[in-house]
Amino acid sequence: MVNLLNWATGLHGYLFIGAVLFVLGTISIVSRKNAIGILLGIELVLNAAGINFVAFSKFRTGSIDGQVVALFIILIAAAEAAVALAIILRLYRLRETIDAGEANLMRN
Amino acid sequence: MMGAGALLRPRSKSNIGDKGIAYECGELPVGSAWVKFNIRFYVIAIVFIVFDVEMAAIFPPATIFRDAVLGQTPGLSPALVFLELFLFVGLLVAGLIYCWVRGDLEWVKGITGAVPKK
Amino acid sequence: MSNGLKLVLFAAQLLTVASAILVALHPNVLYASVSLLFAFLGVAVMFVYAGADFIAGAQVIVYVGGVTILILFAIMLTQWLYKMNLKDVPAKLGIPVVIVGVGLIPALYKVMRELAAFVEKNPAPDLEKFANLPKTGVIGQALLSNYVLPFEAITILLLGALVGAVWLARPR
Amino acid sequence: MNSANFANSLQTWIGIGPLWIWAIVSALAVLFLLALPFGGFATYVERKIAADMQDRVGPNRVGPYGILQFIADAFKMLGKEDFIPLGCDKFLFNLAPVLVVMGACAAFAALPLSKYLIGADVNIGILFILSVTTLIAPGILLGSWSSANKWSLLGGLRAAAQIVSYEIPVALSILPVILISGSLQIGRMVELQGWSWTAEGLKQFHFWNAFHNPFTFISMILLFIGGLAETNRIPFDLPEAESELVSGFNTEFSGMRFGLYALAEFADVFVMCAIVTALYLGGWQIPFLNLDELWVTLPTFLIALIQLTVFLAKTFTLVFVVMWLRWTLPRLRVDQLMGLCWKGLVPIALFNVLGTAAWMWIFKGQSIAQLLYKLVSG
Repeated sequence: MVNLLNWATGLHGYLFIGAVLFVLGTISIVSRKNAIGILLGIELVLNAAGINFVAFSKFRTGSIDGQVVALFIILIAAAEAAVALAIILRLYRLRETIDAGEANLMRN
Repeated sequence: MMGAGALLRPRSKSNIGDKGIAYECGELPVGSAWVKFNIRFYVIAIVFIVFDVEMAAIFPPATIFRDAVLGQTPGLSPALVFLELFLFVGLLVAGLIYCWVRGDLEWVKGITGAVPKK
Repeated sequence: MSNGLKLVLFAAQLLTVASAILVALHPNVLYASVSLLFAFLGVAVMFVYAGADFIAGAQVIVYVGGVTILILFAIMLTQWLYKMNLKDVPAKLGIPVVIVGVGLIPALYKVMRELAAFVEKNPAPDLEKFANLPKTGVIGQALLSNYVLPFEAITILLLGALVGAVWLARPR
Repeated sequence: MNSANFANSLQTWIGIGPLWIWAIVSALAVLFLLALPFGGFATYVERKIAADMQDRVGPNRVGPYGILQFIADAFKMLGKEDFIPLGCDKFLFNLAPVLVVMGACAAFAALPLSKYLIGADVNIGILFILSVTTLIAPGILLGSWSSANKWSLLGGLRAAAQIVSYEIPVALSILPVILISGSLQIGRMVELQGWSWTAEGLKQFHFWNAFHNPFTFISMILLFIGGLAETNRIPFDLPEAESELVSGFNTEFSGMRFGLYALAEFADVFVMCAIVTALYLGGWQIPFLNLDELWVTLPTFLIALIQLTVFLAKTFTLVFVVMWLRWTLPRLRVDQLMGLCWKGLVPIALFNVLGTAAWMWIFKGQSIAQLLYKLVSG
């Protein structure tokens, strides 16, 4: 039990969680049809990247750079969410759907 | 607290007759409860999130302003931090003015004026 | 760090993974976004334990207070497309992707383990001192020295995002 | 996360047991000794003040002057049927009040009750409070959505839009204090607002932040207005406007779940008033008196007690003002509400931030009080 705790709270644990979040986010992006669901997946992936940056800043470099990049990730993720949701709203009003597969206006 | 309540309260059978129906001033509810709502809520939320993010970004530079002014941080001039704050406020004001002029902050379009001209 | 504190972190990690699984696989979009909220909270706790106190605060303010609200608004605005149960039908690729994705985790883990072993052999000299430092001021100084240009670029990007998003969302 | 907190002092006093047990104990202590009694007692005070203003008697049956009314109310809430209306989303219906209470009560952990009495003086203190209180908005939104009622949904949407909008002026009005004190740690912010009668001591103390410079005074008023709106109090109580929306987002909630909502609202009012007190009105500092400069050295517990009293007196005065306003001001319209936030408070708050920064730069961080003292003493 103590071994498991030490493993999980060390660098391994952080990287593992990061990898799992990344994979789950990717699954969500690919497997969902709802555009909002895809956005949820993107947020998970960005969080996974943030975890890795913060973990390496704590366990490896001991400098602030990793955390600054994590802050940038948070800022950009929020801006991206705002724009993405605005696009979804536009899609909803134009086509009465938020199914990502039906957003094919450019193809026709 | 929910647990304490579960122990104390008398058992009773829920949802007999009309009891479970949503309360809408005594009338029976008409249609779905999940109505389509004003899109304004959404626009306000978008404006909010950008401001919120800028807020999170300005907290770290704001904390070092005092030390810079008192000259306790070598190599960091207060002018730089002030310029940073000024840029931050300037960008927020620019965004705010844009939304204001284009009428995105109006709740009811056409009544309070400031309707964008096409 | 005492074992009790480690236990709290471990619980937060379990919460994060469990919520992330729900986010990826729950058919109801509303429930997926609620569990996303808990995943954000779990990640914030992990940040606190990694000595990133300010990042954790920013994470909660921006994600829980901002992004989640925006997503909930979006779901509530468009819910009538999905009837009452908000069921999201998985795309055609759904199930194969899940299988491939779960199969990917061991491969990722192997790479990661080698990396972590390398890192633990070569840690930086004063990790302990760094971990206990209050980070907000340090981040502030970094933002005003090494990272001035990216920081300004991101501020302008945010302004652009505001203008663009509002233009897209404006009712007309 | 570091520095003095309940858990550490408990552990050193008692001498045994791992730290995390004491962390849990202290968290529970904050919740049960502070948040719950205040939430309950505030309902009594609110009714009593309301009665006084309307020339009625108010609660007067349970105990002397009806003072035990809130305990009776608590037991009534506990004894009520655990009722979930038809068509509800059961999971979210149960989750929502918990989220709201969590957001309101977790903030108590970082309130500086005295120099020696603070749940956790974390070095991101004010950011911690800002971030845990953001849990309230999703909680209200989910609760209103899950109760399958049109009025609830409308009330919840209004509440969420209002709370998130007013978060901007609140955060912007906190920014001047961060500029002045150069830290996010609340204990440090309060410490700097002290006073000293020696020129040497006055170099670090600059008296209450509200009187630091003209801009901070305006900021304090903005913070108070924003706090009123964040807690859905009159004149910003549109989400629960009973003449329009039955009871707003908590229409379908009954029994203990409604109790949790009410508790969270009062706890939130306390937190907002405590933030205004700690950030702008000197927290536990007594005006023009420095307890360390007395001719006798007071024991620590006495200092803690005096400071606690001062802090609570200031906070309760603000809470009284909040309840007073309820019977003074009419409710705003929804477009006025958003207009006030985005076209009134936000520009003024931005102006205040720049103004405070300019003042800091010109006067090398000195407050009006420090400058006056220098002028008088030559």
